[in-house]
Amino acid sequence: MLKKLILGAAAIAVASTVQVTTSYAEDTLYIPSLSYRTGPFAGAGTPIANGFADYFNMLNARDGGIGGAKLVVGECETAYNAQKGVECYEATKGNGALAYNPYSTGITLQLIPKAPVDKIPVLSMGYGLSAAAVGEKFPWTFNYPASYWSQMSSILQYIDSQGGIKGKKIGFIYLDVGYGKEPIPLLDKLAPEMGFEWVGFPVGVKEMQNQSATWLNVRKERPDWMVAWSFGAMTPTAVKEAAKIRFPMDKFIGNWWSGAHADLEPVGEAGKGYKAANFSGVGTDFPALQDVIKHVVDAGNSQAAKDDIGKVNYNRGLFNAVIMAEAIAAAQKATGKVKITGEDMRLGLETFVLDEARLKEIGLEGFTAPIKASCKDHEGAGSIFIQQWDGSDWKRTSDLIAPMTDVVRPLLEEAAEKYVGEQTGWKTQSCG
Amino acid sequence: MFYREAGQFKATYEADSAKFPIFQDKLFIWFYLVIGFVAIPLLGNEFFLGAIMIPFLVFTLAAIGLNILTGFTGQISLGSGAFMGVGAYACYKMTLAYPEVNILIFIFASGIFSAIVGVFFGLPSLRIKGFYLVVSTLAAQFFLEWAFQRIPWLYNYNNTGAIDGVSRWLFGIQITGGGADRTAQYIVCLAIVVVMTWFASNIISGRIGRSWMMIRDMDIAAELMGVRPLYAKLSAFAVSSFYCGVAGSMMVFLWLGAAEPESFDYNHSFEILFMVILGGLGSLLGCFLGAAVIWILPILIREWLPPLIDKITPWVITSSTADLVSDIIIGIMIVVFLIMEPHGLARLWAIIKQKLRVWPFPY
Amino acid sequence: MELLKQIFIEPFETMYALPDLLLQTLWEGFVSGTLYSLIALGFVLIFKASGVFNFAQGIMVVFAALCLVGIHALGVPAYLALILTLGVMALLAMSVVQFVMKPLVNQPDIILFMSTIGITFILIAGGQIIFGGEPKAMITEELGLPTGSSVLEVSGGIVIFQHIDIAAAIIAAILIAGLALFFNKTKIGRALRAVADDHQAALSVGISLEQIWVVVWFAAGVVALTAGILWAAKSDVSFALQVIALKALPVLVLGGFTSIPGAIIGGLIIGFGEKLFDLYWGVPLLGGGTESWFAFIIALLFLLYRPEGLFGEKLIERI
Amino acid sequence: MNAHDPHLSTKFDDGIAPGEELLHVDNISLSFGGVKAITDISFDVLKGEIRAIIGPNGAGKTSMLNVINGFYHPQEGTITFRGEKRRKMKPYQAASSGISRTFQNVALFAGMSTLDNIMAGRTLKMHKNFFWQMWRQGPALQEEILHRKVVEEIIEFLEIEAIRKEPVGTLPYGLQKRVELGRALAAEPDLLLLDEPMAGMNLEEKEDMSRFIIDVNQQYGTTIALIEHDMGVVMDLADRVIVLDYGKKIGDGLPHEVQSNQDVIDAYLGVSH
Repeated sequence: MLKKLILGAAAIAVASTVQVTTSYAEDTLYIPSLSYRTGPFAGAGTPIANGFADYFNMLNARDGGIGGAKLVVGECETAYNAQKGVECYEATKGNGALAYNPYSTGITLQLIPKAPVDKIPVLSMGYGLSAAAVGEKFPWTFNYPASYWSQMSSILQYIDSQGGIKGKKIGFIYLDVGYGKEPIPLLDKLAPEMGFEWVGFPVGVKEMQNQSATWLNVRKERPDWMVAWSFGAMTPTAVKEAAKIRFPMDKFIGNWWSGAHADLEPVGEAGKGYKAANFSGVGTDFPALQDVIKHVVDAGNSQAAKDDIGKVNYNRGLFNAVIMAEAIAAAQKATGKVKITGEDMRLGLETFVLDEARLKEIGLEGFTAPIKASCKDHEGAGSIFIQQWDGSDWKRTSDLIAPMTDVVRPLLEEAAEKYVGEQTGWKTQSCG
Repeated sequence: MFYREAGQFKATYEADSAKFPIFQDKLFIWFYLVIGFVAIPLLGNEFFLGAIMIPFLVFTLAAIGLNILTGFTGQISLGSGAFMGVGAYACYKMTLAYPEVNILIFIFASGIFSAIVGVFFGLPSLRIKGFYLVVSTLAAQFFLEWAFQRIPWLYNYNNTGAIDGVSRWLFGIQITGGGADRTAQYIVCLAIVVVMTWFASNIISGRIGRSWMMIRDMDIAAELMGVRPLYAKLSAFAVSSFYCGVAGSMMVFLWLGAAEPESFDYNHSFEILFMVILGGLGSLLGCFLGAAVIWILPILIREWLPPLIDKITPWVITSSTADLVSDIIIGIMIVVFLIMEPHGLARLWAIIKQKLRVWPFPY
Repeated sequence: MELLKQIFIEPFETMYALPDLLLQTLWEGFVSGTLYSLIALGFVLIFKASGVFNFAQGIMVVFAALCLVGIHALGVPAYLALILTLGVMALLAMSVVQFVMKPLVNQPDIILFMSTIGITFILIAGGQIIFGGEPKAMITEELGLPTGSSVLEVSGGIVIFQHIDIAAAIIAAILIAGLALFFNKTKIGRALRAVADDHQAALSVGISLEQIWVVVWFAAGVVALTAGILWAAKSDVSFALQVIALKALPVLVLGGFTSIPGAIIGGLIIGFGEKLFDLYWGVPLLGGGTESWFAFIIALLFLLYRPEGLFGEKLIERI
Repeated sequence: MNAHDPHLSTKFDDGIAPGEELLHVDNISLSFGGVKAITDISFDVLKGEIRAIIGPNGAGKTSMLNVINGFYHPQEGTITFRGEKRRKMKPYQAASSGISRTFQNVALFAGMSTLDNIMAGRTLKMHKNFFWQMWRQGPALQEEILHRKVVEEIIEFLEIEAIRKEPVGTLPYGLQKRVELGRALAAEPDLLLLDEPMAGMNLEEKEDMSRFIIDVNQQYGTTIALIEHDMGVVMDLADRVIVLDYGKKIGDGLPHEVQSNQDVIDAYLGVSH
């Protein structure tokens, strides 16, 4: 009885909140932001959410939105928790959400099957399901600018360029969850082709800050290079442990989630020389970032401290917003509408063009590799670069490295086939 | 006054031992069933069904499972999250192997696997009690989490290491997978919970339920009365894990749609224990109340607080602050509640009912 | 046959072939063992004095470290920040006793246990609101803790001793000795032991339960702060750290819930055990990552053999 | 009502005629660690009698009962119950062979009602399996109601109708003792062990309890072994008495014989050995 009273109250409450949140004006575009400013991964989630929101706010302030439509960023806290992710999704999708950027593999996986039903695309930028890069099989899911497998192939090429990979032993230390295990098939595939040997070092989520046994094992195995697929508190701990066993730091490469300022600042000097992949520029020496500082940060409309602007994860969140904005513009152009829907957004995400010229136009020249969206290729096979920690800041040390598309793409297709095969009635598309 | 039982006489023992001996109670139950099965599906939107009602039902079922073990048999367990996982993985493997079989059968069958695992990890309870048992169930929790992570067969060698609620239909309506109908999912959940709550209340009021409570209240005396601890404790572990297992497969197939091993981590075990304690140990009604408070209240705070603060104060709070505030409120509520009514919401409800019975007189 | 060889022969061959690695493993086991002991000690202190199984001990470790770093970030010198943090922990102890323990006196164990989970919620969320959720660096050097390392050469290989690890072991030892002295030699310490034996009896001779509780919660806070500083120096200060504190549970099972020497020996057993097992058995046989459950399974097996722990008292059941 | 109707109104039939030996305890010794609780005790209990065990505090009386119903395992000696000889057994085996008991410090199931507590005594008589219980229709419900009737008879017999649905934890001590007797009776025991059934009672309550004990003994023919401190009660109730002191048997016989036994008088007066 009390239960029903509570439920009754809940029903009224929910009805009223939904009414409140759906009353957006005609000419606004709603962009949900599933952020995590709390929980164990808040260190990454906070700057990402800041960069994401600040770019849209900058567009609002500078250009009056996109195509005349103001952008509304609806932030919903997931605490990196899959259940709260679903809650956020259900709470925000009715507001005219254009696309979801979940920033969590777990939430992404939950949203992938829902996307075609609710007709809202999912943009998991550089995370999520690698196989989603296959546009024919996953019309509603995108992982620009590159999938994990593409990234791994780029990292391996980088290693090859640093004195050859043939005959070398690669240690792969990873967070023992889906995210960390993702590149294993690619390593298995490329090891015989490129002539290296690899050995895996799993680190449990509960053991993120207790890695001494793992690194003892690294000592035992004596790899020539270490590659990390780590996240959150795992990264600084791994770098400290590596320093402890005197592993040559410049032969230790993290992926793009293992190389943020928040990861290495707790390590400081000891991490000097550590490398990480990245796809978005570091620093504020870009006109677009200057605009953000001018229109948003200095105006007091940012949650980020001024020091944090230009750091790795902030810029990544910003880059995510850039892709969203470009897709929105493309969708508006293609449909001729100002207020677009999720379905239009999907079209935009398949047709936008972010080439050198466009990057320069939006004030991000040299910020990242150009992305060419297409129906077939939902990752854009973007290139990455390698950055290095100098004890207090990240410095870019390599040119762009393109992924080995010829190897990665068949693997992606195979994986997509398997995923779709398990689903009954999965809708694919054909790309002309 | 509102709740009058005068004039309601029971002529048979059958009537006396009925679940809802008082007419008003019967009426209310039917009323709630009508609300649950008719009104909510008609009126609720996807957010209400998908983010509030379905999880509420899933957690209620898990809480019933844990309450059978902790509330009725007196064995504290922190492994319920992992037992939910066993159910989910079992259901996933079965429906992939036999896609043509009705998913509902597998949702129930998944409980059997969970029950077997539960019995295995319940064995230490024959030797140890109290917080020592907590540690041994935590061992189950961590070991199973690791197994979900490390045995690729369980997640069908998916690159993501996750399982997903593949699409299945019931009477022509899709109830699992991405295109599933939320309303249908809700009705299936509700039906499962209603039936299993009914089963639970039957078992509890019969011989087996009594033997559990005997073990809980005084295990030595129970043994001297002829209860075999081996059977009583292990059957409680089995039934409890069965419920948790079914709740776990409901969670993946009827609610989340996909799950990583972290979806079954120890935080869930704690969350479910909260629901049981706050709702009331040894009360089925308490499971509903506890799940409602622990699951729904934070959502309401998250949804309401930011606009409210926005309106009545000059400050703006973000959704993340609201989330933290809801955690603090839950924390304070747990403490305050334990101080004020350690027997849980169910006892509070009984007190209210008593007050209603004698209203307008104080007693 | 192959499996038996992997279990019974190969690990020992590896140990023999790489003695430096074995020594390093033992050292790492020892270091984590002392830290586990330290965390377990926090549990034991409170359990002994009040029968409360303090689930919040883990978050107290994080909270204390956060306070220290947070106060230092305001520009307060490190040592002053340390003292202020101790003040915060004392305040926390008093509030917990005043608002939680006192109103809940004489409730069943499980209720008290649940209330500490409530405290955990408040501390986690409160800590994030006050200090923010992002990881922070521990102010190791500012506190005068050593950061370098020394190398010992052993038959062709090297064993590396981090100075912070050595310091950790020494500090843990000093703290434990200090606590032992405090509880054995001071008046309040003896009162505490009286309370642990029998609440009612202690009350009847005029010992103030409230005072004792504040002291033990504060002592547990000090232990938490120490554990927080030492562990965070190895990685960083973040909320993920609280999970490590759960490791204290199997330590407690091994050592017995009320025994201080038990906590120390249990911690060392778990520390040595999990490192050796993971490296020599877990990795080759199970693919590694066994540390998350090894301690718990050991505790479980041990429970079956000896339910009262290494140092617990055997009870004769009566009716 | 069919032939298996478990009605209480007739005497329990266990195939042993009144006056024959029901229980025989042979040379039992029990120790905890190095402490001897019982040393080499032998005695018998005859069908249909009320047998009292008396002795000063710490004489080993409760330990003796605990040995009889399998809670303690003696190091030496055997117990023969209804012709079956054994030394070690589990408590539930004792219960299922027909031994039932009450406890010195009331050991009721505090969270359950009076009705459920007494129903708990019927545990061994109920057999419907889990799946019937789950449905609680047909056979399971019939079984439940059948046993409910028996329990109601006991409730009526002990005059505790008014507290049928009260949780036992809230009852006064005297009533709790009565409920406990009811629970033990519900098992329809061949041998009923009562551990200080009148401890802590006032005179009136003692009289009530004595009446119930005699009624149980006479109406159902139940054999009773009881421990009691109140000598007056023991002399009135018991057919035969055993006296224990420091774990040894120092007297055995009819009440008046025991009363005049010098060892017994010394033990009670505290003469040093």
